[in-house]
Amino acid sequence: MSSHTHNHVHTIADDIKDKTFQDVSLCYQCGKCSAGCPVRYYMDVAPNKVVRLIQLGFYEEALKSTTPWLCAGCMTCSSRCPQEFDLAKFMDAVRETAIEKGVKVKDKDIITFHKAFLNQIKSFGRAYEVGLVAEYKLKTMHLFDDVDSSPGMLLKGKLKVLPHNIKDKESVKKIFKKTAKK
Amino acid sequence: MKIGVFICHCGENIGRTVDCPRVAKACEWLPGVEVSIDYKYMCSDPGQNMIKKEIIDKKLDAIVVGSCSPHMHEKTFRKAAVAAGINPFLVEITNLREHCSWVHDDIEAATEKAIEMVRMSVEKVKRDQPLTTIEVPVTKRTLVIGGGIAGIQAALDVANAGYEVVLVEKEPSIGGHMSQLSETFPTLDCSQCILTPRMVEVYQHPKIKLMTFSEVEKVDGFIGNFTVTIRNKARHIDEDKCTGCGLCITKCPIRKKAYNSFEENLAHRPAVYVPFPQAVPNIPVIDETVCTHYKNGKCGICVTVCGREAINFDQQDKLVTEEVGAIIMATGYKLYNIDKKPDDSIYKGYGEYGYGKYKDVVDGLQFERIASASGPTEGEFKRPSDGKEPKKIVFIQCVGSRDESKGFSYCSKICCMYTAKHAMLYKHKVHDGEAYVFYMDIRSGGKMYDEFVRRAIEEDGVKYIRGRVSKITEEDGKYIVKGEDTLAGMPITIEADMVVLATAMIAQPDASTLAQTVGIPYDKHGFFNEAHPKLRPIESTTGGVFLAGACQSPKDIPESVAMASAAAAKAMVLFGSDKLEREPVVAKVSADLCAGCFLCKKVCPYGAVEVREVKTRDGVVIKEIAYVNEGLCQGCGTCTASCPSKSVELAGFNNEEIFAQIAAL
Amino acid sequence: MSEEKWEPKIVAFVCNWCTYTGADLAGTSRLKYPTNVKLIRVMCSGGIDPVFILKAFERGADGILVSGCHPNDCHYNAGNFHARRRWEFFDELLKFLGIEEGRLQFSWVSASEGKKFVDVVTKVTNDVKAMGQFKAYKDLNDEFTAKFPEPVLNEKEIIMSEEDAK
Amino acid sequence: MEAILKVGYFPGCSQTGTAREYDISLRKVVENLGASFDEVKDWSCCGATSAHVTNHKLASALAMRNVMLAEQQGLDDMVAPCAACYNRLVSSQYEMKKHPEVKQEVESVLETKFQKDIKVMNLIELFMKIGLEKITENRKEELKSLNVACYYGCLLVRPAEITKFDDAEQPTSMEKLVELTGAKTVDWNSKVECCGAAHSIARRDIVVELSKKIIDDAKRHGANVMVVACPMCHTNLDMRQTIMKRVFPEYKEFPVLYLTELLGLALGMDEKELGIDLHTVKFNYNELAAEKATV
Ligand SMILES: Cc1cc2nc3c(=O)[nH]c(=O)nc-3n(C[C@H](O)[C@H](O)[C@H](O)COP(=O)(O)OP(=O)(O)OC[C@H]3O[C@@H](n4cnc5c(N)ncnc54)[C@H](O)[C@@H]3O)c2cc1C
Ligand SMILES: Cc1cc2nc3c(=O)[nH]c(=O)nc-3n(C[C@H](O)[C@H](O)[C@H](O)COP(=O)(O)OP(=O)(O)OC[C@H]3O[C@@H](n4cnc5c(N)ncnc54)[C@H](O)[C@@H]3O)c2cc1C
Ligand code: SF4
Ligand code: SF4
Ligand code: SF4
Ligand code: SF4
Ligand code: SF4
Ligand code: SF4
Ligand code: SF4
Ligand code: SF4
Repeated sequence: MSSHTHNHVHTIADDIKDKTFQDVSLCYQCGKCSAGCPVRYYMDVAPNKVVRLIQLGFYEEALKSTTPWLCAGCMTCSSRCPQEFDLAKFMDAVRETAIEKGVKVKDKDIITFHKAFLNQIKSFGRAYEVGLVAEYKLKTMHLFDDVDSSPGMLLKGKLKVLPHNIKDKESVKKIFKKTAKK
Repeated sequence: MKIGVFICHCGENIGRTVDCPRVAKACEWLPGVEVSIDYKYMCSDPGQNMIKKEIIDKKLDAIVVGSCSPHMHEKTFRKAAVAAGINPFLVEITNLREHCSWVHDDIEAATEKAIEMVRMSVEKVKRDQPLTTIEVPVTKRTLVIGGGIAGIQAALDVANAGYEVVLVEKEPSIGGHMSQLSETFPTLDCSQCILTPRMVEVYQHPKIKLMTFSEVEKVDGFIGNFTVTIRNKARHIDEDKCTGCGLCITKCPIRKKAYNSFEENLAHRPAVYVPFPQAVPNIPVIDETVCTHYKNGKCGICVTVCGREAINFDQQDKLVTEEVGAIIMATGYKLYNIDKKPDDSIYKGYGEYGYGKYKDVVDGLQFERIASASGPTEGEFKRPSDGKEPKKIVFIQCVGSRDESKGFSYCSKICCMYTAKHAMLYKHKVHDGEAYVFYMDIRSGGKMYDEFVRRAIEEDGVKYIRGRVSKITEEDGKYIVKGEDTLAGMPITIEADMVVLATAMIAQPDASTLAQTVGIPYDKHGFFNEAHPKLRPIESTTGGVFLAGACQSPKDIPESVAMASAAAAKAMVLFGSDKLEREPVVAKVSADLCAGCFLCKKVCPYGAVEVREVKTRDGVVIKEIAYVNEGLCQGCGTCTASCPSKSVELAGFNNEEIFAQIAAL
Repeated sequence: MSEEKWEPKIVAFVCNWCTYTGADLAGTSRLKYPTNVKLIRVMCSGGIDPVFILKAFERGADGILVSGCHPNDCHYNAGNFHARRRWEFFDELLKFLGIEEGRLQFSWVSASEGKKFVDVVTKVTNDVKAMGQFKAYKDLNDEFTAKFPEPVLNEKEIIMSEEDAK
Repeated sequence: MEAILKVGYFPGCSQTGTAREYDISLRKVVENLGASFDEVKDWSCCGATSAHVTNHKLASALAMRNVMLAEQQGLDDMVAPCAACYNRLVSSQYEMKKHPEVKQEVESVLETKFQKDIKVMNLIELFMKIGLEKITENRKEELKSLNVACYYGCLLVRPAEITKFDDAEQPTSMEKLVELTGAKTVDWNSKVECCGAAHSIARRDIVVELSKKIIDDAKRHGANVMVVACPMCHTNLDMRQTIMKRVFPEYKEFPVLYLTELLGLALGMDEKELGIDLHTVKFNYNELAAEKATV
């Protein structure tokens, strides 16, 4: 799949390009992405700096940062980047790489949430909120965080006690299996 | 036909890898070759003399020289041939050095190749036709298109050398963008003060024919011999009668219907107007789109007040033709304006900066007008929305430039400088004001330029922040500017009273149309292309058309002026002789073969193919055929390849000559 | 000529302003490339007639290179634009005529791309070498000329082969 | 009678749970306007945030499974009322079109071959398809008392080259729709600001802050109601107001409606029918109108 010559080491930057077609060398570090990022203040490394770290080969620093996990995927950055670099997609790839490399993520709750969410889909084919919240809460031990909204929601029929099942659950499971990382 | 072959060793250069004596020997056997010899330095005097002697002694008809690239010494050997009495176009050069000895190591293979190369040349030279250089007369007049500082300078230089100039400007006055500027970097001298005398000089110059409010419609002809059709748009005012008293302007009741484009729409103008007080010529124009007379036939106040009976509502556009020998393009630039939405624009525009929604977010030229003593605020810094003095201004650089997604990929080159100037001018007037500049890089190459930027930072306390702005929003009359300081690695939010966007210089919107009219190439952005980026930056690839100023790429005033003088000099080089000589590599149509399909006419990039009627003796047209105008043809041969009946051929590169080379393989 | 010593014959049609000059630069830079390619200079790639190509194949060329200025760089504004348009069509025709892809190659080499010229020439040589000799047209032509000897153009070919024999 | 317009429908997970009222009102409004839905059978989750933030291939395949089903069902288009689903679906389609290798991969995972180019529509495009004049024709109520802040959120309009339906920075299509109900719209700054939906559960602190900023901006610009076109946005902007009230004692509740609910009101349905009573923040048009009249 790689188009690089044999004497070229396949770097994480190349891998990101393979995954998402985003070439980090496009970025000229103007910072416009970071300036417009809604969650910039919560991140430990500014989004443009994550690109910079990858450009320079400081992969560990980039993969360890909370930035990719806090990125909300809103694409504000991507749509404003003067160089048409899709930073949101790049962040996806950084996260994916971090998981692949088994990097310890500082903001564990977010990854736990995503895992819980995907587990629901894997099992039922659709998101099942009660199960999702339950699994997430058990894993993170934030047991009473959402008390202010959940019971009401159950009453209003907004959270269902039973999961939504789709018929062909197997086909969804298959997708998970086929796309699973080795 | 007797052919002589001369193989040069170039000292060791060819001789080391090509066995020159063997090549010469092998070529002796080629049919038609009378003599084949090798020599150490063919281009040296003894070498040339040897060639001449052989030509005369052996009565040669044509020669082949196996030496360096024809780009090197073709001229030398042609001259020698002419001196010995043969036509210069019966000389073929085989490039044994650049294309053989220097690029190969293997003596055997290189020698083999050299022999084949010479053989190809011999076959070609056998079919070469004697050609005579084409002579064309020169009209010693120059057309300058565009009356900005570049056009003004070029016109004055040519006129001062004693040649006539026709200067065509599409606006009612000359002066271009420089007349809009307040003060100019890096010296901060008043733009109008240095420009106005030049404008007047143009107006008064006996050798300059000035046509304002005019546009070039058509250009026919070729280098030395252009015929230009110019449209003089109707001003509705008789230029000969008007004294420029301005009474009509002051009395016109229509005052707010039209924006004043000279003031970058920061002010209004009446229906009858001159663009600005120092306009040259100082003759007004009536704007039909807003004048009451053109709506309902009423008003006519201007007619009443004009003591000179100069107003003429019925005046029509006039087409005039001028003969010139050279054309100088000086049509300048346009500024990228952000009040453009994607659907009505070639570029995407800045929605995040509001698409010009906010009144106090202005572009570079608007700020020039605000800073200008003759501008709408008389040089006081007042913001457009409420006329209050801004206490905090944010400048944003690289807007529309270095931004492929919103505008253009190139660096507009002058905006770093003008932003520093703007910030400085502001700080000089508003001492308690704050100025912030968001920049990506500071590009200030030029004499005293970087010092100028440093002065803004060190002496005037302008705060430079490295990073781009992501978004501007308005809140209670303040503009919230959100940017990033990439050096500190911090987001920065500034509540500004005014924002100035350093928008890019872009090509005039009609530049490509004009380029097609004149027949010169332009780049993908619409700037005119030079013939060679380094060695012929002033010339276009079309003979006799030269470039000056910002129409070629973003430029500041000194560069525009330098280029203008250079273009003037180039035009005068043409005028140095009465006749022009051209290589006779031109296409020619065989009248017998031509089927009159005119495919050639369609593909010719120079419009050199014309339609000719073939008549019987008594004047009956029997067919139409193609005819190549030698003056226009640049010898590209595109027509020859497209002709289905092979009836048009390029002299010096005709099919037979090329087939012969192929056959000699 | 014995089989193992076979070297491909390749003709390159190059424009005067860009590729020819680029080849000059390869020379002044003393870069090296195989000797198989012989250049025929034309003023513009727009002036290269498809018939030239067919003729060259007929005359025993094993491969052909056509090279001119970069699309926006044409000395003649638009000449190479026409060239490209023509080639798109011609590519189809070649396929139809049974000339394999790769025997005819196109490239853009500017006056400053000496290195690129070398790369292009080397590539075309290697490609054609790998494809082997191109006989179809030559055979056809030989057969044809045996029946209908061509008057002008063939004369020296006969002489050449006599010379070869020597 | 003219033929009933049939449109493919991909509800998305939220529509069956947290955004039940969105589903209810959407179906009612569409029916009222003379169109009907053909629901994609056995649809599954589009993968939304979690899949595409962690596994690229999985994300594309999950999304495209639904497009595949729609194709097999013979649909030409389908509406995805959730902005996140919509974005996932069109982005996956775009990527497959742009990069043949992605197409190949997805096809091999799903064991199918995509033949058709199914048009995935967002809510606004749906109404454009049904015909804006239908809304004017069937309008029963002029919602004159409303000053609406139209909230697009981030995923509806971005990236513009993929969604291709409105300006990414200064969109106006929702305003045009809303104005058909007789309501006024306000010009405000946060139309396309992100509410942080992806972090709705794991980082509520972020979501609450971002959502509050958006609501504050709407209030500042004179809006008395906000209209959204995405269940995720609604969850954050409506439900999280409980926390806002708790954390900021001064905080005043602000009603957030689905675009479909607003249209429903204009078409003469009542709050209960449309499921507006399921919201965290109460909303009653007549009460609001009366209140406004007294001010
Ligand atoms: C905000 C700003 C500040 C600047 N400040 C400085 C500074 O301080 N110092 C400095 O050195 N430079 C400065 N510049 C740059 C300066 O404006 C240009 O270098 C200079 O004006 C270029 O001159 P020109 O004659 O090439 O083009 P222009 O000034 O654009 O003149 C072109 C003329 O051609 C006319 N024209 C256009 N098309 C046609 C047509 N088809 N037919 C006939 N006529 C036509 C136009 O009407 C115009 O009169 C500044 C530029 C900007 C935008
Ligand atoms: C490292 C480097 C890389 C560059 N790369 C590029 C590039 O890629 N592209 C580009 O466009 N430009 C490049 N340049 C710039 C380029 O070299 C200059 O623009 C150009 O050479 C200037 O030409 P000139 O004729 O003005 O000066 P020079 O080349 O300096 O020529 C001046 C001549 O005058 C002679 N001379 C000096 N004093 C006297 C005297 N008193 N009497 C008689 N003769 C005298 C000198 O011997 C010399 O021959 C580069 C420059 C440098 C330093
Ligand atoms: S906006 Fe684009 S170019 Fe600028 S720093 Fe961010 S990713 Fe890089
Ligand atoms: S996509 Fe992520 S990085 Fe980009 S602006 Fe949104 S939250 Fe920030
Ligand atoms: S003619 Fe050319 S090749 Fe011969 S000596 Fe002169 S420079 Fe060298
Ligand atoms: S038209 Fe008449 S009134 Fe107007 S400026 Fe000329 S002379 Fe004066
Ligand atoms: S006729 Fe037209 S130009 Fe003259 S004064 Fe009236 S409005 Fe002005
Ligand atoms: S001159 Fe400066 S402001 Fe203008 S485009 Fe270049 S770097 Fe940007
Ligand atoms: S293409 Fe050939 S036949 Fe057709 S008009 Fe031109 S010269 Fe005549
Ligand atoms: S050779 Fe070129 S310039 Fe001359 S007539 Fe033919 S196409 Fe035109």
